[in-house]
Amino acid sequence: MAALLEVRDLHTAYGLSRVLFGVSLEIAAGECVCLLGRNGVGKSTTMRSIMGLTRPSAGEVRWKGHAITGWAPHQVARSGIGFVPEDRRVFADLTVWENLDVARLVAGRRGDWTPDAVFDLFPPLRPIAGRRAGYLSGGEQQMLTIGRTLMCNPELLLLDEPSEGLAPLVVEHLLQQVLVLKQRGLTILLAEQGVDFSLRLADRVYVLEKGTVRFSGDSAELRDDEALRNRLLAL
Amino acid sequence: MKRIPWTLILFVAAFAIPWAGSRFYTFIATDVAILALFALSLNLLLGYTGLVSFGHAAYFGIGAYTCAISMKTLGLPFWLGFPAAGVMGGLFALVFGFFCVRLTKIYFAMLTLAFAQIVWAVCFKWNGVTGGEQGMPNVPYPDLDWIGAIPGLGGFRVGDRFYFLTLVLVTLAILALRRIVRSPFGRILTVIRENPERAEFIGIDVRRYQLAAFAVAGAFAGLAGALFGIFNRGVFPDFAYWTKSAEVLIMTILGGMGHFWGPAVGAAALTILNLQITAYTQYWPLILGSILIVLLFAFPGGLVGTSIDLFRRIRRGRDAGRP
Amino acid sequence: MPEPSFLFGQFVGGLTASMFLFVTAVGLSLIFGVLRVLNFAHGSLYMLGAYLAWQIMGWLGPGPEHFWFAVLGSALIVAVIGAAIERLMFRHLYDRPELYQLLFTYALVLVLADIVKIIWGTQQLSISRPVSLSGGTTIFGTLVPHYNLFIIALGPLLALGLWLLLHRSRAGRVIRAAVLDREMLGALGANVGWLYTGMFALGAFLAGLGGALVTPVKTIVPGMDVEVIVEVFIIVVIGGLGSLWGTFLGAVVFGQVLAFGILLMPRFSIFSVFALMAVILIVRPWGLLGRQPTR
Amino acid sequence: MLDVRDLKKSFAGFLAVSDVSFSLLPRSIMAIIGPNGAGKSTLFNLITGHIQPTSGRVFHKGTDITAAAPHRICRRGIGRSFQHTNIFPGLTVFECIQAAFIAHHRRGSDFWGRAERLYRPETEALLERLGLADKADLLAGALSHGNQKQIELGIALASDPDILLLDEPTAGMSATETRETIDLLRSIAEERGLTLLFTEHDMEVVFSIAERIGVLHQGRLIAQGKPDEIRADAEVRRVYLGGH
Amino acid sequence: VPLVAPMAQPIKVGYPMILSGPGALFGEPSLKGAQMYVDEVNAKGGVLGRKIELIGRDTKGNADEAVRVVRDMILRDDVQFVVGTLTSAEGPAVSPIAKENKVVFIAPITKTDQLTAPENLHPYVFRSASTTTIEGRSAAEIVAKWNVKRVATMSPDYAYGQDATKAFVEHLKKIKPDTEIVDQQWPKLGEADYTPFINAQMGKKPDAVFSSLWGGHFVTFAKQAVPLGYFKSLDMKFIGAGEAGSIESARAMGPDYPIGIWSNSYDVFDWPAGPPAHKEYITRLKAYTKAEYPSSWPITGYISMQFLVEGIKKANSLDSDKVAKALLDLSIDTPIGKQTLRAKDHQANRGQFWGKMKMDPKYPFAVMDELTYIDPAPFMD
Ligand SMILES: Nc1ncnc2c1ncn2[C@@H]1O[C@H](COP(=O)(O)OP(=O)(O)OP(=O)(O)O)[C@@H](O)[C@H]1O
Ligand SMILES: Nc1ncnc2c1ncn2[C@@H]1O[C@H](COP(=O)(O)OP(=O)(O)OP(=O)(O)O)[C@@H](O)[C@H]1O
Ligand SMILES: [Mg+2]
Ligand SMILES: [Mg+2]
Repeated sequence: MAALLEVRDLHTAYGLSRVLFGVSLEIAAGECVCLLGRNGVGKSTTMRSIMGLTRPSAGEVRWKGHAITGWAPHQVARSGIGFVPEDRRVFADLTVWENLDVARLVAGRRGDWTPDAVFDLFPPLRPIAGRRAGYLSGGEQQMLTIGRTLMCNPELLLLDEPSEGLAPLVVEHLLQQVLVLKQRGLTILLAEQGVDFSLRLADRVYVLEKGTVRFSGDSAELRDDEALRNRLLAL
Repeated sequence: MKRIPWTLILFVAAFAIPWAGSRFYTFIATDVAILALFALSLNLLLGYTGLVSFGHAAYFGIGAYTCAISMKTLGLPFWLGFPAAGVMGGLFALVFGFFCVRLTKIYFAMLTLAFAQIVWAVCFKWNGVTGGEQGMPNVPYPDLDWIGAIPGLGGFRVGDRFYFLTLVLVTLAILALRRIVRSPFGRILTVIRENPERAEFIGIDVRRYQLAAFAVAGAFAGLAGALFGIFNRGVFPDFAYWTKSAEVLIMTILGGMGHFWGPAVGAAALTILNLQITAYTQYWPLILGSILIVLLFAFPGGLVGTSIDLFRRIRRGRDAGRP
Repeated sequence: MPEPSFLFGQFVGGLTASMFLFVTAVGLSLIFGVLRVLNFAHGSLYMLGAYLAWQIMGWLGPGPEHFWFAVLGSALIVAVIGAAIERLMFRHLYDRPELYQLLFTYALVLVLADIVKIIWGTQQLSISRPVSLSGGTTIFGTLVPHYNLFIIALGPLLALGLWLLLHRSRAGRVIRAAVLDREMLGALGANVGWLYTGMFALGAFLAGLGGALVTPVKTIVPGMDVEVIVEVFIIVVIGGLGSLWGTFLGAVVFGQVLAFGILLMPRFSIFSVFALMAVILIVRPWGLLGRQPTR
Repeated sequence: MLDVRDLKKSFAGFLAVSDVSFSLLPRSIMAIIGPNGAGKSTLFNLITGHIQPTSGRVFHKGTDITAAAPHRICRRGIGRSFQHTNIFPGLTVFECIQAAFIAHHRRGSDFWGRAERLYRPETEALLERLGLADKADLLAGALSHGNQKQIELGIALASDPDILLLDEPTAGMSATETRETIDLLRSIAEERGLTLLFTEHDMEVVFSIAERIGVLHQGRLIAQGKPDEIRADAEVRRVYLGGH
Repeated sequence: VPLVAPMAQPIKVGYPMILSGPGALFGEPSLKGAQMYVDEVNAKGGVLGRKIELIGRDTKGNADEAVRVVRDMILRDDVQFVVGTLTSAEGPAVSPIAKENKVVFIAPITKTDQLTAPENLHPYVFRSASTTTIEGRSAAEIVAKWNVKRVATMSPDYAYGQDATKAFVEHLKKIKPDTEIVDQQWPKLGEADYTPFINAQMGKKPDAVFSSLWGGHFVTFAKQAVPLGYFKSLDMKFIGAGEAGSIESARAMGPDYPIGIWSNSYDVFDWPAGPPAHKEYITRLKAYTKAEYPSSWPITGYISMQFLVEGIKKANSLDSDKVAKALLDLSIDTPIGKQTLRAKDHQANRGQFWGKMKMDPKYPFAVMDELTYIDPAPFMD
C-alpha cells in the first residue's frame, strides 16, 4: 500500500540558516509515527514544511500520491492534514468555544467533531468554555490547541509536543484518547519529548539529528533496546 | 582584517565639500547633515527603544524656536542659544514623555502626536513670541568670523562657514549618540524594545528608561532644530507639524532602523530624492511615492539593513566557494 | 446662559459632523484590525470616493436622485481599488515589521494624491444635496437640514450592521481570529488571503462612502485626504482601537467637543481635538472603550 | 525567606488562587504541582508583581512586597522564568544573558561605557553551563522551542537572585536537556545557596530535586510536605498524579 | 568683449509656487499666467535680446520647503530672479534668502503686510499682490454704503484672516463710526465643520457680516451655511473677501452659490466695462489655457512677470541692483489698468474686483453684478 504521506529529501532553511538537510519519511494510513530528537534538530521545522508554513527549498511532500509541496497552508489543511503547533497559538481574544467554532467553520471539512466531543476528550475545558483563551493556563491552552485542530476533522494529525505542560493525569487521558482516535483510523505524526509517551503511542519512530534522519525503525525496537535508546536519544 | 574608520573618512569627505566649488553642494550637505541628526535622534526611540513617536517634530520645533528666540529676540549668542535648544527639547520631551511612556504602541504614538500638535498650535497662535503662523523670518547667522580666521577657510562665504560649524556640531552630536546606544544604557533600551514585559522581570524600571530615552532623543532633536532654523534663516510652525514628524519617520524607516547609520542614509536619500524630483517634475508625489514603494520592496530591511545583508551574503558566498 | 435652542443647534451640528466622520473612521478601524497599522492612505481612499462620486454625477447627467447612484457607485469602485491594492502590493508586506507597512501607506498617499490631481486637476468641485433631502425641518427652534438628519440616522445604523457582522456572525468570529493569528488560522484551513482582501475592500468601501457622502457639505479639493486622515486617526484612537462602539463614541465625543469647544474657548478650536485626545489617553490609556490586549 | 499569607486572586468572580499560605526556608527547594488550571502560574504572577492579588500578603525577608512593581521585586533578589517562553527575540543569545547581567548590576544608568565589554566572562560561563555556548551568536528568537526555554532559564539565573521562581523550566526540553538542566539547577542552587520554587508536570524532575512539595488544586493548597508524603497522599493521586 | 550677450543664454526666473495639495488650485493657474506672459515676451524676441526661461517649482505650501526650493533654484539652476510664493508664511520666509543672495524677488499673491513692513523691507523685495490692508479697507468702503449697524465677522484664525479683518473693522469704524461689531467668529484655518460657528453667529443676529474665508474654505462654509438659513438671516448682507467671488468658487458651487452676497476676485473673465486690453488678455488666456471660462488667478502671475520684464527693460541690464532700482516707482499697463510699484514700500497699488453675486443665464454658475474694480490708491496708507 502506498504511503498516505511521503516526504522526500526535504531541505528547509530560515533565511540564511539551513535547518533540514534531506529529511525523508513515510506514513501509512492509520499509522502513528513519531519524530524524536534533541532540541533544535528540526522536528517542528519538518512539520511546518509539510504544512506549507515554511516553504522547503528542495524536496517533495506527497499526500495521497499528489505532490503538495508549495501549497498554501490552508490548501494543505483542507486536503486533510491538521497541525497542532508546539507554541499553543490560541486565538487569545476569542473564548474557548469560539476557538473551536472558528476551526470548524474555516476547515470546510465534514466530520464528527463538535465542541462537545472535544470537551469529552478534555473535560477540564468544559467549565471554561466561555473564558477568553488568552487567560487560560498553559495546560488548558494546550488542550484547546489540540481540540481546535480536531475540529477540522483531519485525516492526518501533526502533533507537535502535545503533552508539553499537561498534568500527568491529563497526559494519561490524552494518550488513551489518541489511541482511540488511532483505532478510529486517524493517522498521526508526532513530535514528542516524552519518550515514554511517544513510545507507547507510536508504531514507528524516526530519530532526527541536525536536520537529517539518523535512525528509523519500529518503536518496539527502541522501546526494548535500552542501549540503542540511550545511544540515539542521550547523545 | 583591520577595521576601516568609516566615520573618519565620511567626516573628512564631508568637510571637503565646500571645496567642490558649488555652493549648491554645501547647501545640500548642510540640509542632509541636520536632518540626519534629527533622524538619528528619532531612531534612539524607534530603532533602539521600540517606541514609535509620531510627534518627534515637536522637539525639533521647540529647539528651533528656542535658538531663534534667544538669538533674534533676546540677542544672545549662538553659543548660548544652541545648547539652550537642546535643553529645552529635552525638558519638554521629559514633561510630555512622562505621560506618553505610560501608553503602549499606537496609543503612545498618538499621544506623542497630540502633544506635538499642541506645540505646533502654540507656535501657530502665539503671535507675540513665535510670530504666529508666519513664523520668525530673518533669524541671524551666528558670528562666524572666527572660522574665516582659521587658515585655509578664509575665503569661504557665510553659508559655507555655517556648514563647517554645522558639520562639526552634528558630528559631535552623532558621536555622542553612538556612544549612548552602545552604552549599557543603550543596551537596556534594546532589551526593552525586544520585550518590555520581560525586561521588568530582570529588574528594569521600563518606564524610567523609556522616559530617559525620550528626553535624550528630544534633546538631540532640539539641537538639530536649532541648526535647521538658522540654516533656513527662519523658523516656522511647520517645523513642529505632524508632516515633519512623518517625514523624519519615513527617513528613519527608509534608511533602516536596525542599523545606527540607517536613518542618516535615509535622511540623505529622501532629501536628495526630493530635491531632484521636485526639480524635474511637478508630479513629484507620484514619482517619489513610486520610488518609495519600489525601495520598500527592493530593500526589505531598509537601505542600510538590506545592503549589509547583501554584503554578508556575497561574502559568505565567496567564503563558501573557497576550498 | 445661551438659549436652549442654540445649544440644541450646536449639539445637532456636532452630531452631524461626528456621523460623517464615523463612516470613514469605522473603515479605518476595520483595516487597522487587519493590518495592525494605521493606514495613512485611508484618507486618500476617502478623497477618491469624493472625486468618483463627482465623476459619476457627471456621467449620469442631471437628475434629482442620481446622487445616490453616484455615492454607491463610487464606494464600490473604491472598494475594488482597495482590494486591488491589497492583493497586488500590501499582501507582500505582511511579514515585514509594521513600520514598513506604515511607510507603504504613506507612499500610497503621495501616489494617490497625484493620480487624483492628474485625472481631475486642481479645481474645486462640488455636488449639490439630493433633491429629496434638500429641505430642512425646524426642531426646537433650530433649522436642521434633512440631509444632516439622514446622516445622523445612517451612522448608528451602520454601526449596528457592522456590529452584527463582526460580533454576532460566525464570519465575524473568523475575522477576529485572523486578526489575532493569521498564520494559525491559515493552518486550520482558512483562506486568509481572501479574507484579508475582503476586509480591506470593506474598509475601503467605507472610506469611499464617507468621501462620497460628505460631498454635499464640503468642497472636493486636493488635500482633503490629509485633512481627514488626522481626524479619523484621532477618533479611532480615542474610542479604543478595535472597538466598534468605541469608534462610534469617539466620533460623537469628537463632534461635540468641537461644537461646544468654540463656546467655551472660541479661539482655541485649533487645540481642542488634540487636547481632547491627550486628556483621554492620559486618563484612559486604551481609549474610551478599548481593552488592554490579552497576551 | 519568602512568606505567602492567605493569598487570593479572583478573575471576574472566578477564584484562581484562594487562601494560599506557605513559606520558603532559605536554601530550600520547593515544587508546586497541581492539575492544569490549578493556579500555579497565577500564584507565581502574584508573587512577582505581575498581577495584583485580590487579598493576602507576600513577605520577602520580612518586608511586605505585595503588589510592588515587578522591577522592584526583581531587584530584591526574586527572579523568575516564564511558562511561555518570554525572551528577547531580536537579541543574540549572548546579548540576552549579558543584558540580564547589566540590569542586575544596575549599570543601566551608564550612558558612556561600552556595553559589549561588560560581563563577558560571566556570560560565557553561564552559556557554557547551559550548553548554549555554540549558539551564543544566534538570534534568540530563531532558536528552537526547547533552546528558548534554556535561554529563559539563563536570563533568570543571570540576575543572580536569592529566590528563583521557575514556571515549568524543563517543559519542551528533550530528555537529555532536561537532565542537564536539573543538574545545572541543583549545582547552582548549591553553589549560590539559592532558594528555588518551581512548578513542573514532569514528575521525574519534581521528585528528583524538590525537597518539599505543595499541591495546588482549584486554587487551594491541598497538601504540603516531603516528596514521599505527597507521593503517598491519596487525594493528590486522585486529582493529579494518577498512576505515577 | 562682445557687446551683446549670446542669444543662447536665456534669462532664468524661478517661480516657487504651491503646486500640490489644496493650494495647487491657486498656484497652478498663477504659474500658468506667468508662463503665458513669458511665452508672449519670448515670441516677440525676449527682453534685451534674450529669452526668458521660467522655472516653476513646488513649495508644498511650507515655508521651509519654499526656502529650500528658492535656494536650490538660485544655487543650482542659477536663476537670476525669483517671482512667486503664495502663503503669508512663504513670502516673508523667502525674502531674507533673496536679500542674502541679492536676487530680486516679486511676490504675486502673498498679502501679509509683514512682507513689506518697514523692518522687513530690503532693496530686493517687491509685491505686485494686493495686501490685507487693501482688501479689508476695500470691503469696508462697500459695507459703509449699506444701511447696517450691527456688523459681525467670520474669518480664519491666522495671520491673513486676522489682518484682513482688523483692517476691515478699523477702516469701517473710521469711515462710519456708529457701526457696532457684535460678533467675531474665528474658525481655524481649514476647519471642516463650520456649523458651530454659523449657529453661534446667527445667535447674535448681526445685520451684515464680513468674511475672509477663502478658496475651498469659503465653499465649504457656504455649503454648510445655506441650508441653515444663514445668508437669508442676513438678508444677503454678507461680504466675502479672499476671492470668494472668484470663478473657482462660483463654479464649484454652481446653483448652490449664495446668490446676492458681495465678494471679490482677482480677475473676472467678463468685464463689460473693462478696457480693451483686458478683453484681449482674456481672449488670449482662453486660448492659452484652453478653458472656456478661464481662472481668475493667472493674472497674478501675469502682472508680476510684467513688472519684472518692464523692470529689466528699464534698467537695460540683468544686474539685480539695477533692476531693483528700476522697479521703484515703475508704472506699467496691465490688462486691468495702470499699476505702480511705490518706491516707498515696494508695494503695487493692486486692488480687486468687487461685486454682488448673481445668476446669469449665460453661465451655469454665479457671476458678479455691479462689478467694480476698486483702486486702493486713496486708502493705502
Ligand atoms: N525562525 C527561525 N529562524 C532561523 N532559524 C530557526 C527559526 N526557527 C527555528 N530555527 C532553527 O531551526 C532549527 C530547528 O528548529 P526546530 O524548531 O525545527 O527544532 P525542534 O526539533 O522542533 O526543537 P524543539 O524540540 O526544541 O522544539 C533550530 O536550530 C533553530 O535554531
Ligand atoms: N485573566 C484571567 N481571567 C480569567 N481567568 C483566568 C485569568 N488568568 C488565569 N485564569 C484562570 O485561572 C486558572 C489558573 O491558571 P494558571 O495559569 O495559574 O494555572 P496553572 O496552574 O499554571 O496551570 P498549568 O499547569 O496548565 O499551567 C485557569 O483556569 C485560568 O483559566
Ligand atoms: Mg519543536
Ligand atoms: Mg501554568
